[in-house]
Amino acid sequence: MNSSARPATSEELDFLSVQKNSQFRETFLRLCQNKAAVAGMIFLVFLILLAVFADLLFDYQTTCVDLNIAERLQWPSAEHWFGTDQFGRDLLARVVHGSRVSLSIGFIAVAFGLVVGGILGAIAGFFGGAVDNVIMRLCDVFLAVPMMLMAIVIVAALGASMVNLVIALAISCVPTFARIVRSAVLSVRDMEYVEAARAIGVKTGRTIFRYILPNCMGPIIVQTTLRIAATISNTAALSFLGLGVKEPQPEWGALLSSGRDFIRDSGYLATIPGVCIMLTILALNLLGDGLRDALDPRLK
Amino acid sequence: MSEPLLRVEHLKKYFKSARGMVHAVDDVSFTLEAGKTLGVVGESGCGKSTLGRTIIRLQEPTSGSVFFDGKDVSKLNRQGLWEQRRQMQMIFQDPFSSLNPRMTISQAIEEPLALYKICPDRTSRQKRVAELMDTVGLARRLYNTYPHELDGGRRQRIGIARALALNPRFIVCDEPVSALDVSIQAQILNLMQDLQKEFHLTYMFITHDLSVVYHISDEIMVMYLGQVIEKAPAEKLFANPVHPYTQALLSAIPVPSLHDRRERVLMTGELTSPIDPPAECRFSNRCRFATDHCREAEPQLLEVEPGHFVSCFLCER
Amino acid sequence: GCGGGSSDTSDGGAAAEVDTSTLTVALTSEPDYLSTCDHDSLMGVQMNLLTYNGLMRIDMETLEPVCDLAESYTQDSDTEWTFTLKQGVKFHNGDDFTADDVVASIEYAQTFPASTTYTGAIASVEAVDPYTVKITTASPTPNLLYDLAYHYNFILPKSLIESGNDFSANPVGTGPYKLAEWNKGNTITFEAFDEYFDEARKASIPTLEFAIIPEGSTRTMSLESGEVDFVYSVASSDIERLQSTESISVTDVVSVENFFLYLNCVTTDFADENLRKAIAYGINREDIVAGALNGFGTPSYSCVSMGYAESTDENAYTYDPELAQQYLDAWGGDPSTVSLDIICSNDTKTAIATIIQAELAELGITVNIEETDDATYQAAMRTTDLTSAIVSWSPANAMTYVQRFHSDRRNQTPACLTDETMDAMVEEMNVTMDDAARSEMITDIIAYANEICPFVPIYQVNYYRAYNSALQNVVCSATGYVDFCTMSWS
Amino acid sequence: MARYIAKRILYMIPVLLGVTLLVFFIMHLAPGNVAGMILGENATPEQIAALEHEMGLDRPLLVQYFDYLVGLLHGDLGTSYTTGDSVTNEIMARFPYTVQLTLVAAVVSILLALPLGILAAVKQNTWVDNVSMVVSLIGVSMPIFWLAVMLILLFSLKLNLFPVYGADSWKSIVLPAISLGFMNMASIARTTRSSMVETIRQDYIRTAYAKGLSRKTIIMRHAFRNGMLPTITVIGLEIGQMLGGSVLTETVFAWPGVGRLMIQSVEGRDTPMVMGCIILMTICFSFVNLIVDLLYGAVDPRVRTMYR
Amino acid sequence: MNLNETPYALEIEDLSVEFRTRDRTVYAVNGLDLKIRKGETLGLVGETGAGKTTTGLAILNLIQSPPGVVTHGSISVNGSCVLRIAEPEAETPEEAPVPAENAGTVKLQKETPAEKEPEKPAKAIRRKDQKPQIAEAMTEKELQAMRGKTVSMIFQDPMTSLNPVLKVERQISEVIEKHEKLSRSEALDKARQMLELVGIPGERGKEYPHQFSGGMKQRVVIAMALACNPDLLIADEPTTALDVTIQAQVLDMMKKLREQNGTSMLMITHDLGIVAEVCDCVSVIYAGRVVEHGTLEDVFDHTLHPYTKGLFNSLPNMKDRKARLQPIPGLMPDPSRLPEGCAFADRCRYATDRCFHERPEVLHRTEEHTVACHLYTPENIQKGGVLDHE
Ligand SMILES: Nc1ncnc2c1ncn2[C@@H]1O[C@H](COP(=O)(O)OP(=O)(O)OP(=O)(O)O)[C@@H](O)[C@H]1O
Ligand SMILES: Nc1ncnc2c1ncn2[C@@H]1O[C@H](COP(=O)(O)OP(=O)(O)OP(=O)(O)O)[C@@H](O)[C@H]1O
Ligand SMILES: [Mg+2]
Ligand SMILES: [Mg+2]
Repeated sequence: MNSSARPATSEELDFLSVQKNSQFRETFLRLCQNKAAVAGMIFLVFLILLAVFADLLFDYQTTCVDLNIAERLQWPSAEHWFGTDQFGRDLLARVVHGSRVSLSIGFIAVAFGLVVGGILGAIAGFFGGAVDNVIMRLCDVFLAVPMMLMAIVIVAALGASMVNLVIALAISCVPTFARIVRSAVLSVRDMEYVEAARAIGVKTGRTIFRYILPNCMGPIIVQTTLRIAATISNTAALSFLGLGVKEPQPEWGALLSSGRDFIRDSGYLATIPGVCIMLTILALNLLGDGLRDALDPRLK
Repeated sequence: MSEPLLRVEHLKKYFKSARGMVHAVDDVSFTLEAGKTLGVVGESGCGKSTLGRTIIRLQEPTSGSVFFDGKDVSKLNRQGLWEQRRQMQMIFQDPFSSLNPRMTISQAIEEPLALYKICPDRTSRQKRVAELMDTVGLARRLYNTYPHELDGGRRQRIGIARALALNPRFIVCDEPVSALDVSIQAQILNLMQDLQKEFHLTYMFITHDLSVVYHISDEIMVMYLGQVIEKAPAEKLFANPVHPYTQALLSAIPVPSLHDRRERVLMTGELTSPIDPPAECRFSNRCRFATDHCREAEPQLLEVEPGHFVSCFLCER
Repeated sequence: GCGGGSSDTSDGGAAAEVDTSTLTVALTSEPDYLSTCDHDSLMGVQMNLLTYNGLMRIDMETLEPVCDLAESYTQDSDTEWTFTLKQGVKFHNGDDFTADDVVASIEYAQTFPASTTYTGAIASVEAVDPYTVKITTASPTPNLLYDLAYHYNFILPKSLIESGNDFSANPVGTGPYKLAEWNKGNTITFEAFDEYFDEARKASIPTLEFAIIPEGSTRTMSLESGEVDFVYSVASSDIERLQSTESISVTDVVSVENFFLYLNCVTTDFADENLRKAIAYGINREDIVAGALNGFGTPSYSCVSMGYAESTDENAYTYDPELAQQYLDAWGGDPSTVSLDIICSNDTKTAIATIIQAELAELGITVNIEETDDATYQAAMRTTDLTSAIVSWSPANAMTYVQRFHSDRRNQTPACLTDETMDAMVEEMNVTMDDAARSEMITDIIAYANEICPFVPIYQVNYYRAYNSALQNVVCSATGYVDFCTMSWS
Repeated sequence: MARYIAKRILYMIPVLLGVTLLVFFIMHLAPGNVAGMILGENATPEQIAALEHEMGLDRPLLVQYFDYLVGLLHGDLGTSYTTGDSVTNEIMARFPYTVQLTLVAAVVSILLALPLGILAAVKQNTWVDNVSMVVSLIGVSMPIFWLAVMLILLFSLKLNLFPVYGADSWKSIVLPAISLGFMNMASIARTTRSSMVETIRQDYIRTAYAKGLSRKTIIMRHAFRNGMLPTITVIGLEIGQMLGGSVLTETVFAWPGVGRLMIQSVEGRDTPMVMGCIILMTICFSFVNLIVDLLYGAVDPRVRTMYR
Repeated sequence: MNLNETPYALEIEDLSVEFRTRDRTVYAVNGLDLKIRKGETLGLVGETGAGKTTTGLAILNLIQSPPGVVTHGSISVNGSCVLRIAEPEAETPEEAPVPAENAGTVKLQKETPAEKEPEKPAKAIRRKDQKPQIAEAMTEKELQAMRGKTVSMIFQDPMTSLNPVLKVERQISEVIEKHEKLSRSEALDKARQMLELVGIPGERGKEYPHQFSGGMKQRVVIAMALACNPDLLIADEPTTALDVTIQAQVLDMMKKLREQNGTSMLMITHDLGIVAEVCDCVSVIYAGRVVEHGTLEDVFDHTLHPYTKGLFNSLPNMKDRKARLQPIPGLMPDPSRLPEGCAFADRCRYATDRCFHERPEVLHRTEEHTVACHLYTPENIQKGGVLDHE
């Protein structure tokens, strides 16, 4: 304090090189101790890689769109690992490309729901009062309708397409996220460090983004993973009802529901996408559970 | 007497609640000289924290005014308040919840420096942070650690360093040591006293630990249900408590010694609800000396002898 | 109860003994109405056939009109017809059937705008005596007998018409079955009408129950488990297995319902005949049938379904990529600028479009598939905004079919092709009362239609009805109906 | 308490209004010509216009909405576009089936889930825990309709135990209820487990042990009710899920409920019917939530006293 | 074993408890000895994390396991053994030096020369196994019979130690019902009497915990703990969560009740003031080990251990406001990485090399007053004056 303002020597600032041991890293390490969660994570990473590099593995046009009626409905074999569908397309290729569609529907819809719902929830939670009331009553309206029904109505109104599906699913995510973020914000809002931030003159926006939201991430991250799972499964359900994505886009739910016609004689057609959906949801759930445990300070 | 650093006048802070108005701070007035420490004691829920927060306007007062250095803080606009915050800081009770778990120590201390553009560039900021860490006795190797890796004493030091970063003149200390073990508590108390001397700080020291408040304060203010019931220099108060509540409070301190034991004045009952209290002496239902008069009107805070203020009908008469 | 008491059949399959007093039929969707004039849906008509009769009926095998409530008829002039009615016919409510009922019913039907096509030609109906009716048409109407066999003109009891009966909830007619219970969304149960007038067509199975099972695989499985005796519409993916199941029979009827690619011939490139033909030749219908229909359909090359007496494949198209290329060249445009947006209103249509998409890609034409629901599709059909759609049509007779080529249909499908020669041919046919001459004219019209290619035929639907092998006399018409009256248990 | 219930029911009114508004306008976003669809392809534009006028479709949307609301207040949900019947009648014919299915599914899933969850929590980190959690994870991840078809194949065709479709005997409801309830059972079990695990760690459980109570008493008397609180909330949400999921189950099993009616009406663009279904489901869901709240109050005295 | 012959309500010998989590092992209690005479109150004083609560829980055999493991030691209540665990490596613990690989978990050697060994010598069952051996333990049934009846415990936080969904009287009555074999209604009556006893109107027993204030809750907890007249009451910081005035009321009441019933008590606290007020003896615990033990007078007026001294010096001086506090520098060592020698060494002004390498043994000043510190030898301990008193 009493030292004069001479330039700092490198030695004096030596402490800067001490490595940060962030909580995220710690959480991650703790997560890694949970075998199930790691399995889920590996599977998801694998899937995401598949989705990203799908084009390198299978050419979309020739394997997923072009028909090959001569080879229709072939059981899995060395040539077609997952068999072929009723149009003679390789199911493996379609499943691989489908992972891209399904995952992006899940991720985009949830991301949208998270951003919009998160902002609404953060606003409601942070400011409280009338704003909170209006936002929450709106959420009540959306939540009063069972999510699936809401999605059906929206897709039905907008027409079945991937974009509309994403919109419908995203909209049905918004109120849930708004609520979760709101309650997370409420639980953090009255923490002393938020008050401390105000005391040292931190402005509202920064308070929300630097002090409140990062500390609400726990329940939000967990909910996000579970929500993605729910969205993928809802996509499949909407596809089943004929409100899913369009042919020839190989969305898993669509694969599963078109495969259901053949479930008796070509069971693999429905089973393989079904198992893919199941595994993905399972992996997301495992990861979500693992995250919940890893983020729980009591289990430290 | 010259203008005191802090003058609080008829400060009120009410909260709306489902069952009525919570009179958390109800018509509090006092003054505080620069460089002094005012201790505030009282039972849990009597409005100590609210008073502290309202003074530095972390909460908007319901009515009343706070003059800091002659300036009415309660009338400042946003920008003015923001400027004013450099002068008035706060140290919080819970060292475990008063630090953002996602910010390293250096980030936490650097935050006010950056916000108020106190240091022109990063390096000088880092240097200043390191200096502050030295000042409060934090080893520099902790520069990049996160609060959860540290014990309560160290965390409280971070809170102090953060408050000091802006070179304030007045600090509200809301129970800064009550979550700490005695040995650590003593370290922090010493530190705070040293800092007070070094930087000529003025403290408002909130606590419910009477031995601590006696040790650190020049003046002590006893609160009960949102009101000040007694205020006097520390020695005077401990030597001659006037208000029955103060008497009971002081006698309740467990003394860690086998010899000079006090006579216990046991109080019955507990703090009543601060929701829409009736116009009577708020302590009357627990008071040994309460008369009908006490239940009919509210006593005023009167100066019974120089510097010793009491709010009780017993001494009014 | 219903379900054919199958829950008690322990050792599975349709092989188990059946409850011969009941016939349980699995339907895909529920009819919206059991009344005659409120709908024009296949399921509704199928139900109407159970509870009502018209003066005429269409014979399910020949598709020709034959007398039903009429004993006989005479054509007095180009526009005047006299019908002698059967006597001793009773309605379900006990009323006797007389000429007054005929008059009341037809006049009742005429109050419904949707029935215009079938009642519009009738200028007047008079009861000459209790069992004689005289019908006068505004212009020569060779179609009258067909129209009278159409459900709009089914006969209802006059007393109930006048009392404002809800014929959907209480379908009282003269039909072989009467409604026992309509459990909305679940089952519709009919009971045989003992006093049915036509001994030959009197129902032999006392109870007829329709179960609404929307899921194809569930329908099939319920037939296999024996809960259902008759599946009205079999999911194509299950046909093969059912065919090979011993206790289950599958009838396969090539229907007159044909699916075609409707093209906007007014505002798009498809106004050019060559381009349309290029597409007509560029589509491999065998592939479509195999891929989209699991092989259960019949490729269609002529603009009017084969199966009518007048049908012809003159000038019909084939799958011929070279020819397609030639027509494309003849058109002269750049195929990559053509974008063919096909509106598909259900999964089958989407599957068809998917294959068309793949095949037209070889001609360099891009196909986009637009999946919509029915309402959007119908709305699009009424505009010239659409490029194309997959459409199906199944008129009861060829004459009705070819009338479609006349330009007066433009007010319903404004984007359809209009051709003066065609208009003249159709107008001439419309007033030709001589059956043989008219037939010939119809054949000519079909051949001409194939030449100008107003749309691209794709396939004719095969109706697959699967049922317990113990059922006899299963008659399924090419127009989609099943004759439940003649069925019996062996 | 009565006041609280009344307040809750009153509160449902604005929510329902919001729902009607929302659904009404979403449905009217949809393109397509309702009158044209009703009249079929042979109708002339004049006929369509006439019908539109008759149905009031040519008026401004807000006017239509208010008309609808007025009708709604009189218990009149309008007339179905496709069947011409009163929507109220149509829905009410199917409603008991949906209630039956959802109730049975809910009861079965709760009865299975609670013991499963509690057992897993009590035997935390043993094989019992692992097995029950694997089962419930599978349950959560299995698409409803896939499970449904599999169930039919196994129980109806192979084993011939239950009918494939319909809603006639008690046997009919078994498979639909399983397929509908399984997923929900799984998530209820998971919630129960985690809340029980949490409860077991609480101080008052330790206090109870220190009192010398047996493990069984502690689980049943102390942990159970506290552990139930989050579960009750989840059960409410899950019943909402089931109402939504019934669309699928009812379609697969040809169960004549509201869910199927709704999807049918969505396809047929039968706006009044869709609105009716949604409103009914929403009311049901709201009532479920009300019951959940009351139950919550019954279990948790803190909530109870708050509303006294 | 012969019950009730021993003069002690509680005897803990050489208790070691570890918490083994995945990434580290916390040595919470390391060779702790405690004895409470019947009818006496022992204060257990120490900093946060010193192992006070763990010790209390160990007496009831309620340490959460996993992660908690009692690795060594014996506990008996009224002479009946709750738990006795033998360390396999130590053949003859009386002589065996601390094994090197065991440095982290250093076990104190036994030195209780003044007291008689319990009838069953600890070495009776000793194996060369790797795992700690349970030599003797109460069955679950016996434990249940003991908990709440012979020994009861008041937990640190009254706010969370009551079940929020059960009526207060029910929570008290269940312990009575369990141990006194009374019917439900009789037990409820008795529960209401207990409430009256701690100064709460009996009819408020029908209420739920959240309707009570903190002080009242703590009283309920006390009523619950005293309901069956336990021989030993473990009070784990019973007043930390309360205001001073309420604390005074509660302590006062506890004192009265204890005197009435002749209950022995283990008073866990970190407040020396409370100790001075309530206790007969004090044990000062540091890093899981008793560093000084004695009567109040011994410890307050003849302070031996530098840590105890430090604690007193840290407290604000009520006589001299201006006197500067003399805090103990530094922090308690990380309980998962305890040093080899004296755990207090690095905070100790007097520490020598020896302190860092060798664990001090327990020395007696008087029969009662013991200390574990290298400053003392049998000679200088009697003289005193080793610590410079200001
Ligand atoms: N934000 C708020 N909203 C409503 N009531 C509040 C709020 N903050 C404080 N109160 C109420 O105001 C009263 C005084 O609270 P305050 O926190 O100032 O007391 P305190 O003396 O600091 O107590 P403690 O010693 O427990 O910290 C309490 O009754 C409290 O419930
Ligand atoms: N369940 C547990 N898992 C892991 N470590 C534990 C557990 N319980 C206690 N510990 C550790 O054991 C050590 C002693 O804890 P204990 O609770 O006995 O301390 P204490 O003296 O009661 O402290 P306080 O004064 O804070 O109550 C601490 O370091 C603590 O972190
Ligand atoms: Mg406070
Ligand atoms: Mg403790």
